[in-house]
Amino acid sequence: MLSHPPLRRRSGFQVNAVGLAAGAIVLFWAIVALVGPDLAPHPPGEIVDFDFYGPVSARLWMGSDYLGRDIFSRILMGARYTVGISLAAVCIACFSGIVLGMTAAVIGGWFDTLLSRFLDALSSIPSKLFGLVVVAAVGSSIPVLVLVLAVIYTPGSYRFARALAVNSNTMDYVAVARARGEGTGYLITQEILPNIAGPVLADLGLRFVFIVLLLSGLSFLGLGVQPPYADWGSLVRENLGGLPFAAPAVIFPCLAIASLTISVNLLIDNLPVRIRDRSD
Amino acid sequence: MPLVDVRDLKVEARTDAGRRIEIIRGVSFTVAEGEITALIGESGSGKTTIALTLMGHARSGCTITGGTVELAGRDLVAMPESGRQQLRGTEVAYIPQSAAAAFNPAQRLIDQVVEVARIHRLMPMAAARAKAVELFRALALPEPETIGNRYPHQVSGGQLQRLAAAMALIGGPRLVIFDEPTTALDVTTQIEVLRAFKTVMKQGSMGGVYVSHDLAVVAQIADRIVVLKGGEVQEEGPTEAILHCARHPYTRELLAAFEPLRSDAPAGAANRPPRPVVEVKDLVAGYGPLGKDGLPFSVALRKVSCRLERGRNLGVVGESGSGKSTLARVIAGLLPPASGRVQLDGRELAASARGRSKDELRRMQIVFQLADTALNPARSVADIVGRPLTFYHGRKGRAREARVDELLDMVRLPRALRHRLPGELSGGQKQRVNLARALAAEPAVVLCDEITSALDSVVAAAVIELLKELQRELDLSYIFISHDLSTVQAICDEVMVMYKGEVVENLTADQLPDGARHAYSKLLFASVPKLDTGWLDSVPATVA
Amino acid sequence: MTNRDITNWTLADDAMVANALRRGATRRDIFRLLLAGGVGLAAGGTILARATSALAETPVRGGHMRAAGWSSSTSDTLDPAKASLSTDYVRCCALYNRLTFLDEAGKVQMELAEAIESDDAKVWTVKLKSGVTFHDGKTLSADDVAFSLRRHLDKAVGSKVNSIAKQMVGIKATGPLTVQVTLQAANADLPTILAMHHFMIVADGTTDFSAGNGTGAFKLESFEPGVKSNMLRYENYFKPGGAHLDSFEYFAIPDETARVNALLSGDIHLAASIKPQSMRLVESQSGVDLVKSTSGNYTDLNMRLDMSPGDKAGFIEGVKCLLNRELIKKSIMRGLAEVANDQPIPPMNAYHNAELAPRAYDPEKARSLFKKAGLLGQAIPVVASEAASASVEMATVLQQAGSEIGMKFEIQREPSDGYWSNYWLKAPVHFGNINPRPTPDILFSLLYDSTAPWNESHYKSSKFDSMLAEARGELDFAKRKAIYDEMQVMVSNEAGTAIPVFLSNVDAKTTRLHGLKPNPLGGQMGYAMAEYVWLDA
Amino acid sequence: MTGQITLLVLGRLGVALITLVIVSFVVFGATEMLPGDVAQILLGQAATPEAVAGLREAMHLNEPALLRYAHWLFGLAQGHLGTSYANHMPIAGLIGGRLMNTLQLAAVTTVIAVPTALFLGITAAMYQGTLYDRVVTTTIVAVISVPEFMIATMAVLVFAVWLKWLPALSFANDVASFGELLRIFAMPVITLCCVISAQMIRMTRAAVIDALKMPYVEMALLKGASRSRIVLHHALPNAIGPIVNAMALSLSYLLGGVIIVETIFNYPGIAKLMVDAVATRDLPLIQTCAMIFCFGYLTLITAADIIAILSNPRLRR
Repeated sequence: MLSHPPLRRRSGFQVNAVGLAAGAIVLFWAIVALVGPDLAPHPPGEIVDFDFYGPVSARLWMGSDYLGRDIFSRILMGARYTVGISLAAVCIACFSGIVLGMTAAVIGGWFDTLLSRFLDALSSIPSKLFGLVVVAAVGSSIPVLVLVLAVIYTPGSYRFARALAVNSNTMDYVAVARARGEGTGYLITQEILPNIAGPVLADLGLRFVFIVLLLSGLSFLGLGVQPPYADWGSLVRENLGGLPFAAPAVIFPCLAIASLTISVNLLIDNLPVRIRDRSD
Repeated sequence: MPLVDVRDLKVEARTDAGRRIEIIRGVSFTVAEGEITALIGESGSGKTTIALTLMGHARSGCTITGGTVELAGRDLVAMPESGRQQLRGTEVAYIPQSAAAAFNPAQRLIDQVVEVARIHRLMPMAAARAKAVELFRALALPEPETIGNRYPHQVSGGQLQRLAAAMALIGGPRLVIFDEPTTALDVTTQIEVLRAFKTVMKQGSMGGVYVSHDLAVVAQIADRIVVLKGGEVQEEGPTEAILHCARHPYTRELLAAFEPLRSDAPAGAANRPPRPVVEVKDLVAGYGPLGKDGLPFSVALRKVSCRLERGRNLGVVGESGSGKSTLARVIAGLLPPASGRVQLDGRELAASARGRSKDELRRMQIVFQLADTALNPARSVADIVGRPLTFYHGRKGRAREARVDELLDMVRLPRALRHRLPGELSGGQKQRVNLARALAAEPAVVLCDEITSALDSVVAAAVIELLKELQRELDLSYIFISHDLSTVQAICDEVMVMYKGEVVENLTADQLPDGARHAYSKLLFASVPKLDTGWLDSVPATVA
Repeated sequence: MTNRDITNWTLADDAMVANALRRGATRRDIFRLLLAGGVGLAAGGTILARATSALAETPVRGGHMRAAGWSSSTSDTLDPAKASLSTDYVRCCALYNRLTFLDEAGKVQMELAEAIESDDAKVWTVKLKSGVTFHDGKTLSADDVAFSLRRHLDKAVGSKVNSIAKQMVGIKATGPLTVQVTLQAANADLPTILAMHHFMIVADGTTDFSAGNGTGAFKLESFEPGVKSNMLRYENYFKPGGAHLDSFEYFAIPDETARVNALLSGDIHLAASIKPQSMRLVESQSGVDLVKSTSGNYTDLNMRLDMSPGDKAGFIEGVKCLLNRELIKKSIMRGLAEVANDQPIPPMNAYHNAELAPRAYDPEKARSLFKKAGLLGQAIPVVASEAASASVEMATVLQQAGSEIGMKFEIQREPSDGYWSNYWLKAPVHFGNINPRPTPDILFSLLYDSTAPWNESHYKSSKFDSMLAEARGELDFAKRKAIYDEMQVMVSNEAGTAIPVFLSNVDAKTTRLHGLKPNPLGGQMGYAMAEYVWLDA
Repeated sequence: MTGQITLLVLGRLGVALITLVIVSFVVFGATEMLPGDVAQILLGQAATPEAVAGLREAMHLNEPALLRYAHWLFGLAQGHLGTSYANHMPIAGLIGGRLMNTLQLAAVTTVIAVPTALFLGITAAMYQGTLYDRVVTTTIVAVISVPEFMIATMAVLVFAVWLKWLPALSFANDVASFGELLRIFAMPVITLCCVISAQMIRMTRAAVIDALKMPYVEMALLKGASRSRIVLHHALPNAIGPIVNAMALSLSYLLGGVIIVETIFNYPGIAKLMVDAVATRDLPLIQTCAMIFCFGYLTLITAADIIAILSNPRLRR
């Protein structure tokens, strides 16, 4: 026991290379999202090239799109929307899903049943219809877009979180807390959440990918990002015609998406771990 | 040539910081054909690790870094994994500590028992089943013909443990490894299981390695004893020799833990008029929906009444399923009873914890049997112990930190542990944290549910001592629930014997162990193993 | 007439082509070269014809054609009155006939009608061809025609041309093969109007159109709305020879890339209306080529004169100056367009006013105009949608140009779903898209007359209205043209409608498919291709 | 035990009915909220006020909304799905063929995707932490982060346009032989597999890894069981619960979510039908589609629960 390593070691963190690299990429995109617009060599709407699906060149680092606009600038601009909106949406979706899921698990009974059925119903309403209705009802703006995405993905993360919470709800330490007289809020946040965080995060990573892609689908319903700006998914979509020529206009947005989504997931799988020596 | 020859075995474990620590530091011993050798030591002494190396297996994170483990002349360390696979189940077999966990819940028992034969193509399945049934019979299992068709959750713990033995013996191994096979059992069951083991081992004249922390149990079955501590052999010798003329101080310590310590009446308890702190009247409780008769689907308590006086301790004994843990849960308000009532200091308590006042909740704390599940694996020791301080006494920041340190001192834990997670503590340490959390509330009554049964005798003894001291200092009263009678004897003033949800007898400490009148109590007390090699055979079979 | 397809084409260019050929350029090189200059294949063909000598092609009988349009849904219908999508037009043209139709030169030709005559342009007599039979064997009679025309007046039918048909106040069969149509006011264009796709002739009393029983060159075999239709040649077709194809399968592939790929993979023989950006791909492949037709289709930017900012003097003129038409033509349409001058009558129409020059791109002028209007720096929402083709791209061009002179145009992209009912004609500044209409009269009375149902910019001018009525009754071409010329000038300067370019339509087809000629009513030979085209054996 | 299952199924059926009614009402409300009605949409650009009014009159759209909903619900109760507003065809006829198409596609995809996912998930779990595991887990994220329409179009370009192996269009209705069926389904199925397997693989892997931590797995090892036997006989049976649940969720996507695939391969399925219905505000059609999606979803979830129960003796009684 007393042969224990000094505090410094105990409170240290261990990060593996993969996690580090992934984190770096995510950070990179986050920064781009913030300062991108200032770095962009051209305005996103400006037609700078009379050719279309132009090749990579000294002037156009990532070629030109179907109108002859600078892809590089458009990706820089798009980062703000793709990263920002997706992150916001996935966080809201998972937050609400997890909170509801845990509450349902802890309270149980009719509350649980009712909530579960309701969310089942919600998740079986087609997202296009849902999107259209929202646009019609409250008009289209970025916050609305974020909320729609969040609502679409909440039921999934609810089911997931609830299943996990139900298990850890049966543990003795929850019983102890109950015997102590703790309220539902404490049970959820302090006793259950820490023990389901891991899987929940992994789930979040995957949802993030789906949301990034759904984003472009919804912006075609006129929901959210407005031209001349475009999220990366929409960039891929609008330049799909360049695929046969392997045009940079379609390759680079794909790479952008992949690099972001993959590194987000790798980061989650390789989160820094607290170092705690066991020598007993 | 000995059956097993372990020479200078070294095993290293690597910590998550990548630091390597040697947990087995050059252990050597031998087991002769047909001989049973016991590995004795507290948890963390490395006895299980050694046992597993005899199967050429090291748990993840551990690696055999030196020495040889020869089984009938073949070195398990050197040979390839495929070779070890050949030996496992056929040459050397394993009986786990918790058969309940070691059986696959999704498969029928018989399939798991005969699996060894299937894997190694030892015999046609029909033959294997026949042999399994024989073993069931030999191990005195009920309905040997059909019991195999059940699923693990459909048989009792004791039966599972014997089925595990059958599972080990089916391949006709030359060496059987028992890893604390009876620790999880009630004394009454333990005695049956031990007897079963002993007979089959003698019949098959197989060699065995018996891992345990319980000298008394080992005394019944082992020919030789190896005493381990901190991954090193302390002392080795024939059982008799170890029991009666132990040389090594640690061995003496182990033996000492068995001297029944008389419970001295707590200070001041005498001169105060007896006043009930907790009083329980005609509790009826159980699980599942209430039926028409107002009784729950499965009844665990039938009209149970008892009272606990201030500054005194009430012991509740009985085998698993006797309803003693349910009693604790009902008193704590975790399980609202179907009828009956619970009083604290004469005031009636609400049925469920939600309905009780913060102060009532504070004055009565519960400490659970399994510290591993009772401590939130994701919170640090400081958080766990500190929470009641904040919750009941509104202590925060420095004040709270200071108090946590005091409590850690109180339960004899190094303050450095405050930052650890429960997963990183030994069983004894966990149980102390568990206790510290209860004390943090500054309660009047502590419900101790089997708090020592998962602990080594030495550690358990220490915890009991601690409880007594705390009682003197803090004027506590304990309700002490256990199937381990020696500990109950050690601390309680009155003992209540429960059987099938009913109180069969109330005894005072001085009537123990021989004052028992009721048949079941008799059996119970008779089943407590004695530090005497002949004890098991002396106990009349009728008891078991 | 096809020569009209060629914009800014000079003899110098002819010489250039000749040189190119001398240098041994292949047919494809020349086309690419021509297309670069904004000249479609059809037109290009005529040039080549001038430079080389085209082979005369003789139709082959037989074969099964699979062709794909771009839009289709469960609301697909075989009821000509309800036809709304190009897919419907193509099917109706194959199944039914009109009284008249427009040839590739935009001239009126008789189809079911023997002749359509009137002395005052108010009371018209329609003489029908004899011996025309419906697919179910019934012979065509005046009653069928009367029924077919009257339907459009019945609200319950939901006819698309109700507003145009309204002028036919009297429709009666005066003989077995003669119908008399009396108009509200004189209109010399009736023959042309009757060439519109909705005026297909159906059998008297038909209410269920799922059988597609018409007089057309094909008869229906199967039809699933939103999926596909299959047709077989109708052997007793009244035109000599009838259709060349044995059978004709038609469906839609809404995804443009998928449509082109289907053609390239040989799954279909014709992919209607491909994006300019796809031309490069099609040209790079062998065995496929393009047919371009410049019809009167255009996407316009409407600024309502009755709402801010359209009501501020100078704003509209400013926007018209700020629209970089050349850029739109070059970059968005890849040359597949003709710069327009903010009036709806296309260059290939006989009444087009060639003197009226398109506005030049002049940001500075625009800037000063906006300044005068006091709108400079104000955020102005511009509603665009996929529903109005290329409108989103045009919007971005405008937005960019604006941002360079300190004018904030905020693009508001709306879903195509419900665009026409919710934004078109409603939003203060929005895009619209107008399909080709055969006559100036239809265009003006639908879009600019003070009482016009789709008066996009809410343009009101009594002078204009009276001129429209006058021209309608005028039978002399020269006089008429003079009036229309002036009206075009008025619209171009006064109305709140900016028409940057006329969009050309490009159909991609296998080289095995022949006889597909451009037509002023739109792509796929004004949707009537089925009975004219043939496949190589 | 079977009694328990039937009880569960009955209970779920009841709940499903309630859920369906909720959904139908929500969908109805939603559709009502959408701007423009059938009449306007059908007339499109030609929607002059009086024309619209006339058509509304003719189509009885002037009845109050709730009344129309009641009519529809009443009809449904008697098994009449009603007729489409857009083209006056019976809904049953419109849906029948397309539902079959969708189910066909879904079935084929399931047959391919599920075993693949299981295989990859299990092997990844078996060799957890190895290069193989890393490659698999990273690749699936990479694959799903490529937009669906991109994968589909890429497939068409390669297999249909360049190699000319497969048809670019999948018409379910002119399938001649089994080989034909394969050729037609190949590309849509590949695309869909890419989309839905990711979740299944991840969940399978996670579940098996959890099961591998159990003591009975170590016990099996100490019985001398081979790695594959340990995983297949001991870990997997105890991981089935979570796995089938993930599967059910992923597969439910195959009903309504396949719109992109249907569009690009011009495959007449029910998702496209739904989109059309929404576009034309074809209420009865929208309702029926929504019902089908919802019912499919609930069926999958229930099936998953039943399998989970059957796989776990402790839950059976």
